Amino acid sequence: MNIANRSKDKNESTVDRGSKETRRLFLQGNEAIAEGAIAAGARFYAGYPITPSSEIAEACAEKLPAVGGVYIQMEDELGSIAAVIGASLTGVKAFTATSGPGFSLMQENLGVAILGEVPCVVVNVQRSGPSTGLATRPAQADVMQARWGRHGDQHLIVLSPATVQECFDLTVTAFNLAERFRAPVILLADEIVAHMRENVTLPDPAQIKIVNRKKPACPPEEYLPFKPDPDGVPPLADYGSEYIFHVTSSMHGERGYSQNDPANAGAKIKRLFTKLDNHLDEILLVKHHYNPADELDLLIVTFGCTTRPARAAALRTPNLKAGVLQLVTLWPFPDAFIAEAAQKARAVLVPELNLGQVIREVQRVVGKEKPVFGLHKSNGLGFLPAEISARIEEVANQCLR
Amino acid sequence: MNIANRSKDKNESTVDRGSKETRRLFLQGNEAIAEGAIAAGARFYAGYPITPSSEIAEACAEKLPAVGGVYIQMEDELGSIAAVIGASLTGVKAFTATSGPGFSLMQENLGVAILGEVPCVVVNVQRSGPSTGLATRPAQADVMQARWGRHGDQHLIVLSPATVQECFDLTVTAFNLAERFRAPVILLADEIVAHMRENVTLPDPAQIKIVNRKKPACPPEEYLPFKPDPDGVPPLADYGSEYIFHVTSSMHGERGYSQNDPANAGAKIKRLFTKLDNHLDEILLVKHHYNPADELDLLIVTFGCTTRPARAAALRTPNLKAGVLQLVTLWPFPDAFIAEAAQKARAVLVPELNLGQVIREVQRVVGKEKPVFGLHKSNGLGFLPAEISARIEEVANQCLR
Amino acid sequence: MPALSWREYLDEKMLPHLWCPGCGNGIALGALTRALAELQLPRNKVVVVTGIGCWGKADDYLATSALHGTHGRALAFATGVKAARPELTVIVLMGDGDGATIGGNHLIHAARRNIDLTAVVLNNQNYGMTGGQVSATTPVDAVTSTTRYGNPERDFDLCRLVDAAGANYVARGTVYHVPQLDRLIRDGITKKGFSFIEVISPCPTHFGRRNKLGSAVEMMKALKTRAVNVNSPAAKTGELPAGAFLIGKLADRDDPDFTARYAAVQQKAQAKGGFSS
Amino acid sequence: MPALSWREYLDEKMLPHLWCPGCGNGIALGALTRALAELQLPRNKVVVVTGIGCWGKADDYLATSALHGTHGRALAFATGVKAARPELTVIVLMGDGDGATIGGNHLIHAARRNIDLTAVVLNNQNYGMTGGQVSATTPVDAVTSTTRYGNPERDFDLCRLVDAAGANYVARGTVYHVPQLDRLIRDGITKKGFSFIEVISPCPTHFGRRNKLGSAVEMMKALKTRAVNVNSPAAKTGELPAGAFLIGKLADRDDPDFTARYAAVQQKAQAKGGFSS
Amino acid sequence: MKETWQVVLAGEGGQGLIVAGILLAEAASLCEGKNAAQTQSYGIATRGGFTKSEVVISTEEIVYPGVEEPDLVLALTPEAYELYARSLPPEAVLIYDTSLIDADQMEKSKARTFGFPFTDTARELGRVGVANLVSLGAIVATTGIVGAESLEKTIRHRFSGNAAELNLNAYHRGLALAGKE
Amino acid sequence: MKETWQVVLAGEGGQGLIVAGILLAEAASLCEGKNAAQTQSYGIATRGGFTKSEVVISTEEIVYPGVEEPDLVLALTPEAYELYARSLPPEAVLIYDTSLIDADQMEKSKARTFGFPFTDTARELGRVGVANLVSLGAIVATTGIVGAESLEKTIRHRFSGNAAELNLNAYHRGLALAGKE
Amino acid sequence: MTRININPRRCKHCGICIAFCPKEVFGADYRGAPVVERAEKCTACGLCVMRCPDFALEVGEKGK
Amino acid sequence: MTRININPRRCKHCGICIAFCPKEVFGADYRGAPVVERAEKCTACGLCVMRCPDFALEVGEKGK
Ligand SMILES: Cc1ncc(C[n+]2csc(CCOP(=O)(O)OP(=O)(O)O)c2C)c(N)n1
Ligand SMILES: Cc1ncc(C[n+]2csc(CCOP(=O)(O)OP(=O)(O)O)c2C)c(N)n1
Ligand code: SF4
Ligand code: SF4
Ligand code: SF4
Ligand code: SF4
Ligand code: SF4
Ligand code: SF4
Ligand SMILES: [Mg+2]
Ligand SMILES: [Mg+2]
Repeated sequence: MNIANRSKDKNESTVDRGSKETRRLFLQGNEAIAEGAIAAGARFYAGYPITPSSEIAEACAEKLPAVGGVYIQMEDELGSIAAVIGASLTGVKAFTATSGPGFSLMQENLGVAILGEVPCVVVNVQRSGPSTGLATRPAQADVMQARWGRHGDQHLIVLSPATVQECFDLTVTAFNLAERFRAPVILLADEIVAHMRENVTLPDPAQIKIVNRKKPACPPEEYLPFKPDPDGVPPLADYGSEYIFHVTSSMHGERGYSQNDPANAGAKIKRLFTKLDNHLDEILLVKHHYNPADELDLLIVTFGCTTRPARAAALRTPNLKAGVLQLVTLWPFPDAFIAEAAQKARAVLVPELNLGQVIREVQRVVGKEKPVFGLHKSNGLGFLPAEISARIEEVANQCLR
Repeated sequence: MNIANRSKDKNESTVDRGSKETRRLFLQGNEAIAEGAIAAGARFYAGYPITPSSEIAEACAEKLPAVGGVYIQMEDELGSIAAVIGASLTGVKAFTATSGPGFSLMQENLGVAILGEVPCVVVNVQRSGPSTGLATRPAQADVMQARWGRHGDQHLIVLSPATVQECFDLTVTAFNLAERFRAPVILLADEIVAHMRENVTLPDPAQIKIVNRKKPACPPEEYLPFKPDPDGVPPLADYGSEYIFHVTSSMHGERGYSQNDPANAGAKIKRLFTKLDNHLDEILLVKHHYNPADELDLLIVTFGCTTRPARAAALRTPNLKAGVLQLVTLWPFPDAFIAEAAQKARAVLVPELNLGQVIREVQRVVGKEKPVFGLHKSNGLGFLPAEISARIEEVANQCLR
Repeated sequence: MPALSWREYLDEKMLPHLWCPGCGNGIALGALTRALAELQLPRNKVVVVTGIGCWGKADDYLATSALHGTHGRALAFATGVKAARPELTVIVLMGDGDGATIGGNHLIHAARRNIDLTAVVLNNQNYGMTGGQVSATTPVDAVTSTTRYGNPERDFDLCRLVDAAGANYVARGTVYHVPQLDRLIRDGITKKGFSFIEVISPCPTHFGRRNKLGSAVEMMKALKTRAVNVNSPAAKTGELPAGAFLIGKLADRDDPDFTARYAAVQQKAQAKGGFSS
Repeated sequence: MPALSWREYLDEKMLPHLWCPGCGNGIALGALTRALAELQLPRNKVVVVTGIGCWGKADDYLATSALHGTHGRALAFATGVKAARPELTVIVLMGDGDGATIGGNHLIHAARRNIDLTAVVLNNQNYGMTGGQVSATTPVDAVTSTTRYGNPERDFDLCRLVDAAGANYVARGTVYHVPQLDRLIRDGITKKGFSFIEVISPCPTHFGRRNKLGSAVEMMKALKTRAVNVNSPAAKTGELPAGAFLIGKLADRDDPDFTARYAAVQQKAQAKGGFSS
Repeated sequence: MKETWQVVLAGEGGQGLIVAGILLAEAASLCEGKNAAQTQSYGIATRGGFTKSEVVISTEEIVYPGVEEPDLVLALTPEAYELYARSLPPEAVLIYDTSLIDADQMEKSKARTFGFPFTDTARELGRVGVANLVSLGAIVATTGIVGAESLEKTIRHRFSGNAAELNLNAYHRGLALAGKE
Repeated sequence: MKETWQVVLAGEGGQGLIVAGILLAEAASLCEGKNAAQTQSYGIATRGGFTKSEVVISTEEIVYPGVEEPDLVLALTPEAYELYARSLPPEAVLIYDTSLIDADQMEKSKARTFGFPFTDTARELGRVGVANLVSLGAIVATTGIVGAESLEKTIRHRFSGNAAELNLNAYHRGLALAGKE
Repeated sequence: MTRININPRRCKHCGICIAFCPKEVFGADYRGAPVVERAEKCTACGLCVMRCPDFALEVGEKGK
Repeated sequence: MTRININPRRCKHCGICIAFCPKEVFGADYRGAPVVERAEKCTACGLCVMRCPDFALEVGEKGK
């Protein structure tokens, strides 16, 4: 047993990418995530089943060993993310998938990945809470948790798919960003997109852009696993390679041994932020489902499963120019994109399957110059276009006519 | 063995309140929290030790059995909060204390307390993260986590003490609010206030306002444990009393049995919010460390350990009128108080021992009309007054002169 | 008060239940209610604490008080109930995933603590509720939705584990051997200290189907042939045939339970004289 | 390559370490490095995974690769390292709180999974790092900072527990019996499958002081008198005197480990022929 | 040909409606190059109860993947029939199982309504469980929503051995029921 | 009398500086009705190293509970001495342990400086560990920061039996060293 | 003769009562549902009641 | 005669080497720190090195 085709040269993938042509498939969102992960080079999955993410585990259990990878079902989610971190440090791209309750359990160890700068991907297929709640129903109520769920200062990247195609594409992106920034990346899906089936196009594997973590080039004695390159990201060696190194959940210096010096700690924690915030151009993804040059009556800010009913509704506003701005990257929050789009709009509407999360951020960004309206729903059902249309109508009556 | 003096009549405490006079003591913050809990009627503590909160456990291990209560050290924090919930449902006031890593582990089951509407108190003595971080050092970086740390839509109350006296007082308040609203309450302390020692005045126990949960008055067959009174809060019986009832982490109807109906779910989740938001007058506590009628040059918004160096700095701004608004209640966020205070100020400064949490909320509330400045520090050290003075000086130069 | 029949411990208006045809959960639930009825425990003095899973749904059908916690944590919730109010009878219903996989730590610690709970772990060798994934009680090489090529891990001998952790009472039964199961649960409830009853039960929908074990009836028959009573001559010889397992009481001790020991702590503390700040 | 001395597995520039005078941790660390040296394992092929606690700080003094995880989760981190890269030697250092209290679930599952890790649990009967609170290995009635009136809970027999959970190798040593401890660790490392070594060790600062066990020297003497070698005639008779415990190899089996079994899974999957969507 | 189809397959758990929806969508998307989306929802009660599988098929981009106004409904239980019969417009198609639904007892639908004995036919084939495939045959024959060969190919691709045989058989019986073949 | 005292007790782990700080603060707050705050910090290195205990005593509200500009420093190690000697203003008081610190080797402080053999005195008493109590005596005698009886009462309250005896003894030796008693 | 009640709203046709009644009291209908065919042989042992996973059976218990 | 080195920067005066050297090679100074008093009796058994918790001892190991 071994992880096949470990990449040997830095930044270059030698993973066997399977068939050599574009494939058109009809897949469930969860299956597309598993396919995306394997296409991105993931060869390790540790997880614990939970509805509505279990199909990702099941697909990995079937497919990973076939490509020389490993599927391991851990005793719980605390252990799943821990095993993913351990595996990633051996140089293998590793991930896990879960849903709300499991995601809550992963918070502590997500902090290890952040502080230890361990690339990995965590898929959270959101379901309806709070607590066990309506376990088979959709929601989008873990947006704030994804960003703030763990103790201490930390920062991370969160992406959110709205179509099965995006499930595949963004999983690849998630791995690429994780490797690029030596950081965990959350793919924040939801029950709707995860259980929906659609036709997807899997690109010729040779055409898929794959990013691999930077490996050290220095002699082993000189390697400092937490000394950043000018881009803020330190190269990461593999356990078992000629490089010997320490990773710790405690505050540490560049050598990776624990260290209490405040100046070091302050600089380290700040770098965890700046290594992302200085590269927002590589991280922030939005989709304008309208011509961004246009002036709008109403800007509708969406993400994940809210996007498509909102787009359908926007297309049905004859007396009103409404445009949907889909936040693909949820965190770091795409302040600039929203500010710019809001500038060109008379009002903003944020529909979300929760009682108010992204709207708080939009309000922060937009300020009080433009009215920001919400449409919040938290009863275990998704939005119908008609519900969004009705809210658009209300907003229009209130301030656009 | 039994929990002594279980309160028998609703809303009336028959707990033996010990000595009958005001006592002046010199206590550590953590000790004051334990004293406050016992004074509030807490008779059950389940926890798992962690720096810098362990003294609370140690005090409870010593004192609770002496007053007929129970201290149990659980195998982990997941179990600690679970045991607290189980104990509370027998009618005993119960609590736990922890710090960052343990608080992260409690997130999943905090959701049970929220959805199951189980009164209890969780003390989180913040320390410097992320992850294990600088385990013995102060920070204030769990503010957002306290509100958003768990999956699904949920809402809860968070209080934050700045003095040892407040450690005592707010612990009592935390229990009172928990009982009043049948909800978990977080006491968000920090290493500085928890390990600091000061003289405190413990009021004559007979003078301490004690709130006990509403008990049902109806015949046992008619009891619906999740049917709210007009104030949004359903009465709660004790396990073992003549009332038989179910509590579940799944979505449920008024009977407490699991239920999937969207209308029910929507109403229930919304009520979890409104039962707090409709009573902000009882929940929101702030302290104006200036005359609130005054116009200010600079409003300094603080909480917890930032308050005192900020107050010291504010007193030293001869050419500038600066006032400190201390947020005692952090969640629900005291929007109205801040908006009102900001109205009367030319600029706002938010110093916090993190890289930017409360400031986001202040920005949301204040909008862009008034400039909002931050002072963020995350290196394991607290603020000195001089650091805050220096920032005031910068702000003054930038926009107040 | 007239005697309560076992059906009065059921909330019959919630029936039919959601379990699949032939699922052993309903049989185990019946055994529990008969044990309660035999002891004539007042329904308001019984708190049933459940985890998350098919078996964990049992509280929906019970007319006692109940607490349906989170996956794996039922014993910890129950520990709080019992420690705070020792006069209650606290019964904890958990699946094998719930009670022994994610919840294994609470299981061994409850046994070590010897807290007076009665844990009934329904072992159907997989995760029923989430679609039949592998569990810590799935035998090696068995097929589940996450072990398509056969399980590379071995299963726990749960009774041995809980015995090693210190429980006062450890027993195994099956949903085929119902009269015995009733008794095993009843005795577990009466026993002071931690009682553990493992109930071997078929999940025809997932584990049965994927491992080609036939219908529910077939799976019940297999329980009949595989189980060996611990008091039988075959059991005494030591070596059991492949696939066989022991049923009956496997450990029975009388160590003081947590309640008793904590009472002593309270006594000492009170003797020392209350507040000391 | 010249042979590595045991001191070369230490990062000597990190010394003196932070452990208290007379703490057994340093002795156990020495034993580990001597075991590594005896096996002449290349330092870059060894990953030491530690938990949080005094003993969990051991990685700070080691010149191998290391991963210092969170409290209680070391075995889970280690499982990821080993499952992804089976050719590495993965050694897991945990305190009794870390490894058996909060981390008990990973312990029993690692044993059940029989994954080829070597766990060295240093049992000092309390939580050293946080100030001497009660642990799952604190004996009943012992005094700690959270059991002022005596511990109302019993301690685990960790070796028995891990044996019942299925580990291939289970051993107990003490920091007094160092030459034996070196060997026990060495054999654990060589053994395929899950190896568990419990090291009984004094925490004079907390456990010793609170229980009036005297100085570190006193506590070492107690180890000498209380430990009974499993191969000694006294051990064979069965009943041990009060306070005595067995040292030596307590279980030694050769079940296939997770690596071997998962290799078979990969083979089957590859035979079935890769992608099937 | 219709640009967009919004299809609801409604009945109860265990009738194979999800698989039917997937087959239909796969036939459209993989064999005919259209866009297709399949979604499902279970009843609001946990146990048993109403289940539906929704399929949208379009030559255009599918913006909203759920069904808003169905133009084809398959009803396999009286509840499902009742739920849709009333609301369907005249140009929509309603296909139902005469083995389980006594349409005379029900409100008449404005939609073009076709009844076939799906379950009885499946029972004849020896497995009640293939009523879903029989229905698919009838749907294809009645509406031409996808080509008959497309669906046949899809079935062959998804099943193998005995299951393929049985399902194809059922499918052909369905086609025949509705007059194709 | 001074309204506010900012006191630093500095040295290394194990010297009992935290307890000394608490005793001083308790004497002020519980016996003399003043406000007092005690805080501590450990060295930036995990092991051993610098420790300090800070006490603020005031007749007014203590706004900031830490020491900003100490007016009384106890130094029990050369490092602690060096850290403060330089920066203290002339009106401040610096008290140090001549058993451990060779002040002649160090920079001279502008503050009013007093050296006493705390550790040697403690050793004479049979326990090096009570140097902290000896220092407290000297501090009280030198500065009058709290009344000598207040601190004595505090010691009696906090310790009992042999420990009380030993600590009181040490405290009195400290008072004597600095000329009181 | 013992009264044996089968609650059809609860019975899920699992066949357990049919297979394990020591007296073979039950037969099956075409759906596999139990039918009391030999009520006279019933000894009221109660095993079918105990083994029915769906609480669908009652055997001469009424009023007991 | 075996060379026995005590590293004073590391030694924490725990007394273990003194108590358990089978040949009683060590004595203690006033602080409890070990002092090599009977080096000639040392058999280089290494026990003190192995039992020193602080890696403060070396016994004739240099260059080995
Ligand atoms: C923290 C968490 N992880 C995962 C789940 C999903 N989940 C629900 S039930 C279950 C397993 C059920 O298996 P078992 O405990 O054996 O009970 P059964 O359904 O077989 O009776 C899982 C994994 C969850 N609810 N919470
Ligand atoms: C989740 C979590 N809970 C609690 C702690 C605090 N903590 C750190 S070490 C420790 C216990 C240490 O005891 P043990 O594992 O026995 O190691 P020792 O210090 O005795 O070597 C605890 C409770 C933590 N770091 N993380
Ligand atoms: S899935 Fe299995 S365990 Fe769950 S109800 Fe069905 S048969 Fe029973
Ligand atoms: S506290 Fe105990 S375990 Fe920790 S270093 Fe000190 S003696 Fe060792
Ligand atoms: S055992 Fe019960 S559910 Fe099964 S067939 Fe008989 S009556 Fe029906
Ligand atoms: S009571 Fe016994 S004999 Fe009668 S039908 Fe049931 S199982 Fe058969
Ligand atoms: S090597 Fe052996 S004999 Fe020599 S000093 Fe050390 S313990 Fe004593
Ligand atoms: S054993 Fe080591 S630390 Fe202890 S006294 Fe001897 S040399 Fe010093
Ligand atoms: Mg199960
Ligand atoms: Mg320990």
